[in-house]
Amino acid sequence: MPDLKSVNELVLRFANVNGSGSASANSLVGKSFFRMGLPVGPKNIFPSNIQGLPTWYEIRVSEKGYTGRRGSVDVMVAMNSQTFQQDVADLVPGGYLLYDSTKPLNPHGRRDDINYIGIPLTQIAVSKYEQARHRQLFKNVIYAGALSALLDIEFDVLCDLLGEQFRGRDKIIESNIDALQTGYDYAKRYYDCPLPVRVERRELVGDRILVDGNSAVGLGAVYAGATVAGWYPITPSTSVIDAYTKYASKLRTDETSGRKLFGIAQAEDELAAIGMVIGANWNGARAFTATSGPGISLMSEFLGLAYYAEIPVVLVDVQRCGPSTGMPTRTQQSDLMACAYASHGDSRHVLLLPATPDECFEFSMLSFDLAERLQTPVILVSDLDLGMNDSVSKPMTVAPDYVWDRGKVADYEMLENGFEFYRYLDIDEDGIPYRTYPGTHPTKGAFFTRGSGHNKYGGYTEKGPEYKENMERLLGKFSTAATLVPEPVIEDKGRPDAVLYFGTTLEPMVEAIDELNQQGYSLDQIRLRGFPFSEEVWAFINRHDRVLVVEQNRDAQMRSMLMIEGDIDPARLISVTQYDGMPVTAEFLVTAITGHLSDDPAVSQRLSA
Amino acid sequence: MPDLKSVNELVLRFANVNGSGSASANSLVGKSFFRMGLPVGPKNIFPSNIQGLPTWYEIRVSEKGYTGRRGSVDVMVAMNSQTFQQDVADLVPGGYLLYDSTKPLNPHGRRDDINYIGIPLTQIAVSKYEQARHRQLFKNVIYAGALSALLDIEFDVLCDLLGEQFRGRDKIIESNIDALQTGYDYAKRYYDCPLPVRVERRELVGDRILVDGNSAVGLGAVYAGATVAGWYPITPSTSVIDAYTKYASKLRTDETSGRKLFGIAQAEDELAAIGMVIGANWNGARAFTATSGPGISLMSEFLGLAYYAEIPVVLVDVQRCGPSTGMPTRTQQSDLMACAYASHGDSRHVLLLPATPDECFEFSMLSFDLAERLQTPVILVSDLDLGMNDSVSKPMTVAPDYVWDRGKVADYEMLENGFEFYRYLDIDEDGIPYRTYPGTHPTKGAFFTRGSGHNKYGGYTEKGPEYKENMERLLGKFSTAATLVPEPVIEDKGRPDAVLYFGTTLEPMVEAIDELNQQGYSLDQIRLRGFPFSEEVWAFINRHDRVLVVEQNRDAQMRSMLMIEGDIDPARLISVTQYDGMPVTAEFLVTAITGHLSDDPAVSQRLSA
Amino acid sequence: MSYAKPKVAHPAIAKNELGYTRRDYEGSISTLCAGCGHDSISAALIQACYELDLPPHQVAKISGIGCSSKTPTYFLGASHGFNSVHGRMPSVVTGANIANKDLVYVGVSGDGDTASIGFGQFSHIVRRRLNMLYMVENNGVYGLTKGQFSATADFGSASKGGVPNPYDQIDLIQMALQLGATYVARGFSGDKKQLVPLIKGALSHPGFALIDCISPCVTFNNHEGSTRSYEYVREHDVPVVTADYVPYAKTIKVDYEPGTGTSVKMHDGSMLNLHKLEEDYDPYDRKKAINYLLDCQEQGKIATGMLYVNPDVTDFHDILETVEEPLSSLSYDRLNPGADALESINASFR
Amino acid sequence: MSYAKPKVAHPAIAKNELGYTRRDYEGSISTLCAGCGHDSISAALIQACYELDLPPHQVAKISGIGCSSKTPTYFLGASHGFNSVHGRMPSVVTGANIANKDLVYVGVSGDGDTASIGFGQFSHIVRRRLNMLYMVENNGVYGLTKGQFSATADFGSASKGGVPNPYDQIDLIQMALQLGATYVARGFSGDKKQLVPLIKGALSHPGFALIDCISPCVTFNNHEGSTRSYEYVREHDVPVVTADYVPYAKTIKVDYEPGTGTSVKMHDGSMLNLHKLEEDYDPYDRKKAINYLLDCQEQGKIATGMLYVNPDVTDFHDILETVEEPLSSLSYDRLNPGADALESINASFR
Ligand SMILES: Cc1ncc(C[n+]2csc(CCOP(=O)(O)OP(=O)(O)O)c2C)c(N)n1
Ligand SMILES: Cc1ncc(C[n+]2csc(CCOP(=O)(O)OP(=O)(O)O)c2C)c(N)n1
Ligand code: SF4
Ligand code: SF4
Ligand SMILES: [Mg+2]
Ligand SMILES: [Mg+2]
Repeated sequence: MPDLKSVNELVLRFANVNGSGSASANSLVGKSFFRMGLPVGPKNIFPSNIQGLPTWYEIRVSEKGYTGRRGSVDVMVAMNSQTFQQDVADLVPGGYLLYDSTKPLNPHGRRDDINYIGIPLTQIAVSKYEQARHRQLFKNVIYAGALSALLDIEFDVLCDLLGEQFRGRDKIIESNIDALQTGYDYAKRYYDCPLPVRVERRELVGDRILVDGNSAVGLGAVYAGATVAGWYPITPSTSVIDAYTKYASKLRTDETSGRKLFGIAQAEDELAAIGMVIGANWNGARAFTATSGPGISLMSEFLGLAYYAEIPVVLVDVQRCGPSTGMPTRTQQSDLMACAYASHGDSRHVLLLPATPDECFEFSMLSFDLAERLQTPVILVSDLDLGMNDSVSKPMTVAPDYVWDRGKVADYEMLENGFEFYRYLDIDEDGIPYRTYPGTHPTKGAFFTRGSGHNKYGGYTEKGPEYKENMERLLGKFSTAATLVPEPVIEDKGRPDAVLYFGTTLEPMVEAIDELNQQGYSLDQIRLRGFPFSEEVWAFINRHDRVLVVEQNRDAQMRSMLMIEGDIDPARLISVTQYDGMPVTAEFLVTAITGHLSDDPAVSQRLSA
Repeated sequence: MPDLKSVNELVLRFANVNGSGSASANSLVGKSFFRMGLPVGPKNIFPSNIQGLPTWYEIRVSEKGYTGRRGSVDVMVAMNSQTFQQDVADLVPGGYLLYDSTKPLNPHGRRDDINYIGIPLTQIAVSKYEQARHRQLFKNVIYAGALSALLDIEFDVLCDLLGEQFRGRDKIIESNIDALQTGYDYAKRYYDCPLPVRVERRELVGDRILVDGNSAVGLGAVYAGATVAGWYPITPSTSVIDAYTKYASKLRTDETSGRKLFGIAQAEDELAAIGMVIGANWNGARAFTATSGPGISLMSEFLGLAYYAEIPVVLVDVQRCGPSTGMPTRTQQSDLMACAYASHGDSRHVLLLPATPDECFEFSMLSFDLAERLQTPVILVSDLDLGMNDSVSKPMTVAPDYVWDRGKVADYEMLENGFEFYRYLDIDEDGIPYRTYPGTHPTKGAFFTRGSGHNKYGGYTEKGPEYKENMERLLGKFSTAATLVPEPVIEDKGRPDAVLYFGTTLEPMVEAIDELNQQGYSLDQIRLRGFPFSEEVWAFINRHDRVLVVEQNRDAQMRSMLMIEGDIDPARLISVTQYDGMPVTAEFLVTAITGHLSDDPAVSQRLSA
Repeated sequence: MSYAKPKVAHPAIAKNELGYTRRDYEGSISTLCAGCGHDSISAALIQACYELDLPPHQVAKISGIGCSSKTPTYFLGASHGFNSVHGRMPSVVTGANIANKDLVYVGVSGDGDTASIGFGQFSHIVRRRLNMLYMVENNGVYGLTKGQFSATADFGSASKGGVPNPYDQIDLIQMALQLGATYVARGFSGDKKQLVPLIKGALSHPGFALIDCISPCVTFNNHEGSTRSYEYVREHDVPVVTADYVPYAKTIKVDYEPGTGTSVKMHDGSMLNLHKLEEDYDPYDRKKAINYLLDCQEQGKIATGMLYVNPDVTDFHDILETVEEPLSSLSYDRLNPGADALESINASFR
Repeated sequence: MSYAKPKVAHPAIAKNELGYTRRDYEGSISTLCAGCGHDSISAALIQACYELDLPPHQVAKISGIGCSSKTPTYFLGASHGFNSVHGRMPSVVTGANIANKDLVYVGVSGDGDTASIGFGQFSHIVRRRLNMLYMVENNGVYGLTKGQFSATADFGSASKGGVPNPYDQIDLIQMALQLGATYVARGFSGDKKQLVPLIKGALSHPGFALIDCISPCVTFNNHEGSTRSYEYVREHDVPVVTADYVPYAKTIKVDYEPGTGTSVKMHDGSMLNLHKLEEDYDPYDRKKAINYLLDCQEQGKIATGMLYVNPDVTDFHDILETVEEPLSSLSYDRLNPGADALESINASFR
């Protein structure tokens, strides 16, 4: 039996059937680690159906702070007979398998290099509970209790969490704690507790929070002053709107009248959703929508209109695994080009690329400021992994002196005082014209918005030079955008090679970089956070011999965009892609990066020196 | 007065009001040059409305064979008072202005360097005809007659054309000829005929035809055996379906039953149009649709489905000036990226890029073969200039031994004889699996088509490795596609620099290259005809120091695609773009190309040597 | 290219209560075909707004794509207008309306725009009970793309000569009634006397108002087989090819009494059997309206007038439960929940 | 992940006229929630096809996206199936049908798929009179995306406790009647005795047949305010958070006589007032059907049964005037107009 020992460095995975009510027990365990002051990275791996199919919940605990996926399992709670064989196989040698021993295990396929921890969960539940529903549900709580003993999770932490969750409903709290205790006691009694793989309280999370990206985006929209949302349900973006609805209802209901300071319309489809957003923004409200892959395709005609007619739009794309319906409950970063160049004709859009929940919150707010400043669609490009999984994150904050930026709007006073308003005239040489809200002034400032050819005065045109002048200004505006999107996060120590990445590659990259350093590969880093790319991005790339572009799609879309936008010699952009639908792991990154680097004679030399 | 003199090298432009019935008279004149054995390039420049706005018809006659736009006017028929000033301004010094002298000309803005040819058209028409409609319509025929005298167009040719057009309706023919004669006589009597700018019969067109690209595409679909069309009206693609309807009705109606060997459905929108095409192709018919910019955006979700579920689709995109509604009656090549990478997720599509009507015909047929061979969407990317204007073209031909290629289809016999059918299995290592048509066999060969995750056996999957294996095969299939699309047309004499272009840039490029040669710039040439790019394309580019990529869009989309797909160093790809909505001119090309080349010290040296 | 009209001052010109002249409600000069029914609708809109004393800048005009959808440029030049994309006006006006409940919304659409590509959006905006005038300028064809049949084609089929349109038409009025619209009327562009009051009623109605306005396309009324159609004329009468010839046409006008019918000769020579509702027609009974329309359909009559109205309306904002003020007018102070609230949310994630 | 069923040979099993057993009409094992109404509809489809002696491979099953749209995997495993994109089944089946008129088309959709995103396509396929069975598995919610209201929500609103759905529901039956459908029926998934004959009738009908089949979603019947809703249970009864708990549910079944009503208790405790058409109900009168439905609506009753049928149908292929043979079966020889025709076309362009 291989010897597996670790404190505060482990991967715990639960294998369940969906619809069985396991998610709450599993996330209770997940959160308990966090409460013990430990960085934690839970991942929910669920099927695209409602009940009866395999689902997994994987928790990475790491006092080193490596909260990305690691790629193997130390402790497996195997509750799904359909996937049992595979679940057993996924354990590292020396790992621990917690299973329901009510029925004897099939001796076929038994591994000698792992530890079996049988607990007769069904039997216990049947003997303790009468209702089928209770038996089913408490089974989950019982194994959570057993884990408390096995992994040394502080029992009080679990009780506290339950207490907070069901505050005021003492009977529920009691019965849950009782189930926890049952599991705890059983494990204590029959197994050496804690296991050599276990946790211990630390003070490593400080004021951090454990939150999913979609909640942060939805809350960001509330704090940005968004008042209108039009949307259509689609996994994994639905919870952005759910969060907006929840927080807006709580924080934005007029206390005296009980009426709402926001309006949310569930549209009949994505075309209508973005149409509403365009109408509302045109009319002076901050409005947004959220969708995923298929929605982006459907919205592309309207995105072109908003680009060309210069209407602010905030669109959240929580990417999932494409193409087409693809694997809707798996993650990917594969809508980049579809977003950046959405719509026919020459059109291009501003993208924000958050990597953490606090960035989700910050960029969500920023997207409204930028959309109104630039009068164009801003697409917040998140993904399922960031959006639907909890991550440890800095708290969400708003600068105390924050005021929203509504961009260039000619109001009644300006018009009254002689401001000469022409809708598409570039008076500030930043490519951004003034707009007016409908209804502003009885005689001045009205203009006609159209997706057809127009000149700088806002008039209809079919004249080539007028059309072209306007299109060129739009290019200028895009250059302005490059100065306004969030700057990349850079670590540059003058090394010859670098990695470039964005979004949810961050977590595993932190770990991979450390590992690479240990192996003697030392790399500069740049994490992109916005598109169009800023001067800093180009300067960084130009300072380096080779840049490994890491992304979670097949076609190296980000690398393509770098080439297109920056005329970068492709020889200097090495592509590293992972796109099987699972969040990328540090292990994969290390292997892929060393594979590329060790091909290079210069690097081999450096390494051997 | 500058001396303008030329035989068979001229630009004649008509300025009219749309809805006034001028188009037929103008195209009569256009066709008469062609009948006189002269290469001719007519361009219709029309507004996006139905009646009352300015419209132009421009005819380039060139015995040198330069049928692209030249960029200035020798003879102007100025029938539109709204645009009169501008029309006068567009004439070259020494040019001729034919105008209606019924009312005196405004002396203001009179040019001294052009020749005024006044004909009291309205007055003549009023005196000759009673009905308002006849007055309006015959005015156009009268100026055509005058042009016959002025430019030395053979009067018989005009009469023949009318005779063919109205065969059997002698009175109509008579009255038209009478009107022609009236104009002819007036010009002869009051002006020195012919002008120094004139035409003369040659034998330069051989068996060529004068046809618009959309007709050729529609006819190609008939000859390809397409039986189903789903479509939605949009300028400038509507006439593709009109042509298909016309030719299919004529050539594909069952003689005995009077019933049709095709089915055309006008859909409620573009989503439905492509949905129909997907359904019909899935079910074993050859089906296609045609659209323009906004339709491409709307079709992108379905295109992703067809890519991923591997369903043949033939889609004709007749590009117009974007973004959004843009200038719907102006031309552009700006849907390239929207087509090549349509849809969210990692998806990419095969494009065919015709430049002439005969290629429209040939590629239209080919697109069905390729779509079925590759089981994927094939997009025929045309444009308004090619699609709606007549061009001199080789005749449309089908190889005598042509048989359609239905691709890999397992039929009843194969299944019966033990062919082991799995929908997405790559048994030939070309990335292309077998398919079956619904209803083929009672027990074998049925499969389930889905846009969600699937494995090579056609089963649903959410497993990363299975998903990935299939996605990688699709990449392999795309490589196969690169060997099947039409090869580029190359002229390579080992020069260091080259131009790369495609589509309707061909006509002006022929002229520009000659002009560049005269100026001492000598360039190799490659005209792309398909995407993905073949080995020949890469080899050509790699053989050259610098390649000027010429395209009719703002964002250098083709250059981007070359960089993305071929990892070409951008420093070697010089962008030349023209995108004001008008077909590009030789003059523009020469200026732009010499501008780029003379920047280059190496070239300057070669030139001065 | 819409040419600005010369604004000449007429000192003695009539003004409405707000002091606006009729001219203040006009727009750019139309670029539609001479005689197009759509222009008459624009004129009726101008008159209705003038007579209702609406401040022009408090109106928002939103349309899709088509000849009809171009018309917002031709009326209310002092209003903001939005010519969006084909078939999607309803969603744009929905968003606009949520943002600012205080403007008056005029949605203009065509029959292709509404009954073909836009039929989903049309249906759903009815369900949402948006406070707006939804004007369909219904000519039974796709004007701007040159004359294909639309899904409302054949509203005049009973009397049209040749081959009937093989598809059943979509009757937008019946649809709207089924979908719960609270103001449903059919007008005829040429009947200003009837149309202006219908528009005024619609603009005054505090909920969703549909006017399905029959509006002859003078240029593409080329139903196959019609003896006066464009195709026919091209083949038989006009002495040269006229691929682009639009004969000069007069605007069709009618004037007849409530409770009576009139046959209108269309530009293609076909007849339209209009039937104006009786003066005692009860527009408050939805079921009766549905049956009335079914009867008319059987008899080949086209009922015009105020077919159904329910003054007791729910507006979308009632459903959304929004505050009194337009959302677009709320200051950041009112919208910002503040740092304390944020801190307690952060705490909930610890 | 749909698991193949073990195919065990039952030698004595019953066979239909074609020699197929019922098993030959089955599909993969369902991955829907236990008790989902959609599974009952699959079972009814299996039974109907079996009893009609349809060769399974001559059926094409086409769907959109949703729990309902997944079901084509769960019946007729020997048929080709196509799970396309959300809301666009009608266009795919239209194309398929034009290509090959000889197959039997079963289109499966959900209420979200049909009445929301797909409402335009739904309406237009009715207009086109496509020969098919269009089955809407109508549960009033978006099942697969976890329980948002759909546009048909509240078909049982009269009896549901709390806050009513503020939106008017779209009644697909009324819509189809207005749009000219020739076979219009409403079923209830739990009433197999009624549903199987309705399906058989629809499959035998030579034109467009709509079955709007009420099909309870056992998991997301969480209408706010309902005392037995998922939300309610979560808050009040179940002793742990159950974000993903789907309680085991039995399939709802009913069995009652024509001309009578029955109240069905849904999984959320709400009641559905079904009313089975009288045996002497005349399904040949469209106007009567429309009025009957309006009456039922007023009375809060849901009429089930064969509401309207017109045996005298036009099929889309009559409109298209296609040849007898399926277009997909025509050889290139028949389709190729030949070189001479091409040469004369070339000549026409000289
Ligand atoms: C997505 C899209 N598809 C097609 C078109 C082309 N198009 C422009 S107007 C129009 C039809 C207009 O018909 P209708 O709404 O009846 O307006 P009308 O011109 O008859 O007033 C079409 C199909 C378009 N602009 N956008
Ligand atoms: C374009 C697009 N938008 C949204 C979705 C997400 N989605 C999947 S199923 C569904 C709703 C399904 O509801 P319904 O048709 O009623 O089927 P049910 O699951 O209730 O049977 C939605 C919105 C999608 N797949 N595609
Ligand atoms: S084409 Fe028809 S609808 Fe369009 S402007 Fe002319 S008359 Fe009006
Ligand atoms: S969620 Fe509802 S509709 Fe979907 S499978 Fe479960 S019970 Fe059926
Ligand atoms: Mg119309
Ligand atoms: Mg549903």
